[in-house]
Amino acid sequence: MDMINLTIDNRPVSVEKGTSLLQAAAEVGIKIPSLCYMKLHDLNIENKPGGCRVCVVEVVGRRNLAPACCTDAAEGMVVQTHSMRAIHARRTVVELILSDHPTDCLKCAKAGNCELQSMAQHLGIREIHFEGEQSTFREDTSPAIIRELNKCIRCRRCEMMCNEVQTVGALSAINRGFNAVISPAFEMNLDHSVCTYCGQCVAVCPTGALTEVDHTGAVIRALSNPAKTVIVQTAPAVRAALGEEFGGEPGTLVTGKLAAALRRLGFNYVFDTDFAADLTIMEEGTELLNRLTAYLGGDKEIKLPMLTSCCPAWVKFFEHQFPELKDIPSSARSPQQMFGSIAKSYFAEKIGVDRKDLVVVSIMPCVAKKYECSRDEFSVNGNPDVDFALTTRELAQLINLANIDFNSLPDEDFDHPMGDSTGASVIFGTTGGVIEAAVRTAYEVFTGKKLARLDFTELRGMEGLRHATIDFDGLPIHIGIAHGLGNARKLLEDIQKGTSQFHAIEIMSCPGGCIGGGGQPYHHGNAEILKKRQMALYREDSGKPIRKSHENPYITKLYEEFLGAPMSEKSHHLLHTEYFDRSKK
Amino acid sequence: MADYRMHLLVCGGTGCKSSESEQIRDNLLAEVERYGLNDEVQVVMTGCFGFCGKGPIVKVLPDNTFYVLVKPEDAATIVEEHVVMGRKVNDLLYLDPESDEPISDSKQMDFHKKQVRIALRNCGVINPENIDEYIARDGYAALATCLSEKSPQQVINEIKLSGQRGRGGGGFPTGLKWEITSKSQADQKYVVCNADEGDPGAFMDRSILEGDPHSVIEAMAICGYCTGSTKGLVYIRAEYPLAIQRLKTAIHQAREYGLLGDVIFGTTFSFDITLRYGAGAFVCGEETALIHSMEGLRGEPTFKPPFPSESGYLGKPTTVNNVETLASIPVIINKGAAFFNSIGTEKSKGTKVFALAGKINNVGLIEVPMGTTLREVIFDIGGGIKGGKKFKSVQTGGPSGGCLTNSFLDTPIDYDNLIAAGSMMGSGGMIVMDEDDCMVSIAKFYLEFTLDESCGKCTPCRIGNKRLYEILDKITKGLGTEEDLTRLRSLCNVIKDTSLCGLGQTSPNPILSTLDNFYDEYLAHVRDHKCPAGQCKSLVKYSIDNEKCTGCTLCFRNCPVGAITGEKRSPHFIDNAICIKCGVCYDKCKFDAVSVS
Amino acid sequence: MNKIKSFDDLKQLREGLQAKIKQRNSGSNPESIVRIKVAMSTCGIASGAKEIMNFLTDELEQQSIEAVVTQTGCMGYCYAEPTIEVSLPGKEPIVFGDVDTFRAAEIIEKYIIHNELVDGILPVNYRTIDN
Amino acid sequence: MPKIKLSQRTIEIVREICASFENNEGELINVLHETQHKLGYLPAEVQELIANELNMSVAKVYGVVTFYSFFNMIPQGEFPISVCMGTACYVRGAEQILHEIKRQLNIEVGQSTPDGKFSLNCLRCVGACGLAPVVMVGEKVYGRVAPQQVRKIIAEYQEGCVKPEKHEM
Repeated sequence: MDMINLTIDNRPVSVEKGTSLLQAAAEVGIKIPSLCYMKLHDLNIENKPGGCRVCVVEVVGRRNLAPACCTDAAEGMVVQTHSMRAIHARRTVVELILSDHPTDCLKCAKAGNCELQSMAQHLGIREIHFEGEQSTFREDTSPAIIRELNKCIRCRRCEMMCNEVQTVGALSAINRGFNAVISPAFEMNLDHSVCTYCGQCVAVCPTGALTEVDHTGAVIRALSNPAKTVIVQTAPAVRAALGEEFGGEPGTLVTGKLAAALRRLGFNYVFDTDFAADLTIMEEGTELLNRLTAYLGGDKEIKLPMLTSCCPAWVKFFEHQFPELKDIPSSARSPQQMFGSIAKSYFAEKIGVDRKDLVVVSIMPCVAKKYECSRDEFSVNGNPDVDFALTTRELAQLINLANIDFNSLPDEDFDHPMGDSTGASVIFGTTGGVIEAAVRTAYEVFTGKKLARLDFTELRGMEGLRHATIDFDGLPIHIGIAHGLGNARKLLEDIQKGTSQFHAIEIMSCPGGCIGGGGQPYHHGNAEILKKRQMALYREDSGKPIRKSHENPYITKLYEEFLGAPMSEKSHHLLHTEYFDRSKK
Repeated sequence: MADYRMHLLVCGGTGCKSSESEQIRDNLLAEVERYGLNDEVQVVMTGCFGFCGKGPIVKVLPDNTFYVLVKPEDAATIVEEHVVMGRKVNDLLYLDPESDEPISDSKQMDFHKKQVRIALRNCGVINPENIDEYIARDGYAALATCLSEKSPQQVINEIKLSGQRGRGGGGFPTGLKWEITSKSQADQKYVVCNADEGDPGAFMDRSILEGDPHSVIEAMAICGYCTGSTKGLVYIRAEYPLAIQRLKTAIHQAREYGLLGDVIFGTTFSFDITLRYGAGAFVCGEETALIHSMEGLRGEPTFKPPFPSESGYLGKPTTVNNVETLASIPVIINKGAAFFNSIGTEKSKGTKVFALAGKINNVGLIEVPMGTTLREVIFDIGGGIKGGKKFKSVQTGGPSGGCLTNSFLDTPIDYDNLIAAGSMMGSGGMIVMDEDDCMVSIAKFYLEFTLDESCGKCTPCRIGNKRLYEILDKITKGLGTEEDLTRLRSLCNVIKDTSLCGLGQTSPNPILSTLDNFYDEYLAHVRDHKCPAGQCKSLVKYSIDNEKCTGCTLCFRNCPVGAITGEKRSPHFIDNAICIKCGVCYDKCKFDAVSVS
Repeated sequence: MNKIKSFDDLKQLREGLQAKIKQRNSGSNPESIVRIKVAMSTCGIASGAKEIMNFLTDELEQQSIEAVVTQTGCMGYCYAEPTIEVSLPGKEPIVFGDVDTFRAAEIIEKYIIHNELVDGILPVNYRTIDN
Repeated sequence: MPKIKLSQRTIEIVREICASFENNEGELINVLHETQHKLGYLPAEVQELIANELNMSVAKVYGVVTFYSFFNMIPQGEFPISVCMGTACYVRGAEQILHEIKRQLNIEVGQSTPDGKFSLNCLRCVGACGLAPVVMVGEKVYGRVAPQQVRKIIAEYQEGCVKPEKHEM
């Protein structure tokens, strides 16, 4: 390996060839500030437009300052990261950004979490020496995401996520010069675009330019309405991340405190989306086995692979981009919607409440879930199955608002019956988890044998595209896994070309799966956080007494009392859905 | 019927006219008549000889005698001695500055050397749509020589030896650029001709492509041979339809002759050229932006390295050369590196084409050896300032360059001198300004251009230039303060220091150079709220002098907004509330009654 | 059009072309004729060079003056567009600036027919690499 | 932006253009040039069609269209007037010319007259600096224009000139 020797702030540094100055400095504990640069190591995601110019440093002998993110270390280089010239330039650049930025930090959704605000603080900016025209873009509100472009600093992270990682192509840089900004085509609103609401743009936005639609107010109103019974479900990935909002270490599981907090917020029943995830496995797993059996039996009408359908952004993605494949994904609704549907039928009946007086709130790591619950097909006579979807961040907001000291809460359990779940459902929150849960059930149902081991490590990991073959008692089942829509696209193109070898494919839109969802606490570019959340979910799984969905007694009971059997007519009506061609072709 | 045996040409250029060349002509005519030679000798006025420092000039044909510093009273001597007696008037001959000897035949005079046409050698000489005329003037011989007699490295060495540097602005050595691409390993490499001439006030590349497209084609093929590329692309402004058409015709003809395509000159070398069109973005003159634009993307620059020579178009090694650079290549091969190297200064070799424009008499395209002074260009070749006004400043390098004053007039032009003077070579636009031009407004004009053309990718260029413009706007409106001047300079320096590409790194140059060279003018704006040149509309007021106004109504009739009132034959009056300060009244008044304050 | 297959092909073609030009230019040659070049760059065309070219062609034909009128690129005298260069057999080419149809007629009448110069000649003030 | 429905003929024209560049995403700028040449401008619907044909996101197409000043999203006037704002023209009074045209037509830069006859734009240098200041009406170049001439130039076109041939959307 070629090593490069250089000096940074008078300290000798030795790094591999091809290392940037930013990275080289970090290796000796010198943290050069930067705004646009972002790297998620394990996910192979890097944003390096070299645009913000905050990371400029002085390189002796060079005419101008060098952007540390883009400049590679070179032999004998002498770098000053805090010379007067560099500091002056850095502060001027940040002041320039601030001169075209609203200074309404006190009431900004991103206050306290804003990288620009931290930068101004970090550089000790107390005065903005420049004034002049500011951008005046129209605010755009969609079912899930709000764009306030006056707060945009043109870091291009959202554009990179939307185009390179997700290959959605809803956003692009438009115009030029002072008017350049990131926008959908024709500066239309996001809801007129191909946006999937995956929320990865929100997840990486350093400022308040991209945020989720705030539903906390509506939830507070529902909670304080005595005529309403308000129940809540919380998605698997939430428990592995919520703690971060209260200063916890990433990867801390806060399942018990989460249930306690929700109860204190005044929800009448505190349930778990995991219950619906187990239900999803029953439906989706059965569908897979049916399709597989028919396929192996030579039925030419049956198409494989079957694709998972839990992720609403993924659903919208193929509806826009691969409408001709809309018969391939499982028809099973997502756990959030299965929960809503069962809650407003089975459970409403059970407690004797009219669905109109039952409010279902979900806590999700996701912003697309806000959109999903607003889809027409998920409501009955105008009454949605799920009324409001809050992100993990919004829940934290709500907890703070209710004066709850989260960290001192006791651990509590979810309520019966829809709060009971298995280990299989917990891992729904990470890439590979849904398919692993499905394999646990499908194997046992298909072969009639008990699994010797439950940890399918071959399905786990962080690589964007993975595949594994599981031996179903002599029948090799080929499984594909993709997270990040760009990776999903590759698998879909194979299917289009007819070269796909898989029987089943799991797709999650967000890098890492739901743990890296657009509604999770901000990772600020630190991929380690995602890994720790993932480990937390696997920990929770292995600690569960029941780890296979079909063994969830409450699920068994649900089928006995209400649904009949998986894929029954009632199941079809309540738990399955259809997809639409949203392309303009 | 007259059959003239002799012609007396009197320079009618503006410079000479002001030194009584009309009187000289009249006197010559009278003398010719006195000798009864009207049918034998003709006296005519010509355009500018471009030797204004020694004007007025009289040239005698057919013997090419060149008389300098001629006075009206010399007419008699010239006719008597030269025309009648056939003896040259020694006192009026031009003295060779080195030997101090009089030169009688103007073909021997060094003033012809003021302009040496290498890149422009065929412009205005051949029919650009006829390849035969190009071939008759040694066209494609350089390519043939390279292919049949030299190895790629030998050709590169020749180019390196010639000392040629890129004419697009940066001045990177051409040979070195080619060498880097030639040493890069790749299955495909590209040669790109940058014909996205965007500097306002520059039209050299357009003229070359319109006048001599084959020279560029030939050079691209030579570059392809040297670097191992088989594909050439010309990135040309869509705003140049004629150049595009001529280039297309030329490419077609070259293909017909087998000079483009496969097996060129019977060798294994293949090369062909396609066109890509710019779409109105100045920043695409920057190599990386240009390449992105050719790939169908927004023309946003990216950080270098990697340089296009290593990773360019479609990620392949790409040599990007400017039109003028390429047009000189065949000459370097045909005449040898030593020929090219013998012209110019120590670090800048060869000639440079300039587009002379602005308040100058001989607006036009010129080509001078590197090292020629600005004075020679402006006063000798350019014929001085229009309308007899005073020279104030010359702007080189377009929006990346600076405004130079009187004190730089004797600076020899080359890459390094211009940078040292706070400007730059740029692509070769040279705009001359006179006393009526407000330098703050000029700086503002360039900033407005940069603002319009900034891609918006990096902060300093996107917001910084906007703020610079706003400060300048404030100053031209009389609302600036001295503190603004400090802030202006400080921000300029940061923008230069931190911008992503050449556009931003040089965009403050027009401000910095005017701050350096015309600080008093800035001070007048911020301290006294006055615009000395009378150009800043908010700071000027037009008024009519009651004493001088004759009531001719000319101003009244020409005022576009009806701001002038008054009865016929009595003094007129300007209503400043309506006046848009267009200055028409000032220009029109024959009695000097309109004044600007 | 024949393909040029080698350096020798090119040389041969060049020599042929050069000989032809030389012959056309020499004053002693009976076949030599008047040649006019019109600067047809963007500036020239914008100032009316095309009209001048048409005018010259038509006018010369009407007056039965044997001449070749061709286009060429920018001569560099942008301040004096449209610009034309007239070569009479055996004489040095002369450049005329600011040529409108009136002046074009004058040039034919005075210079081409009667070898009489008209005001407004543009003296060539540059060298090319040939000299 | 008013919605327009593309005629079948227009759709065919655009498809043909895309096909002539092998529906290659990298040829986007050439496709846009050719399309604008044929249709006069590039409305949203045409951009969507191009995006579809080249299999790329319409946001990217729009990003490119808005980056380059040569591309128009609104129909140009029958006689597009462009004022050169290059340096040479600027120092020779292009601003006054522009001002006068704005006044005469009562429109701002980037707008068209209500009757659709004229539209007004600024250009960067057209390279005819010798003729500064320069105004172009369509392809015709007017050099050494004085503010007083503006009225005359506009009048040339106001009096029933032939309508330029243009494909209707």
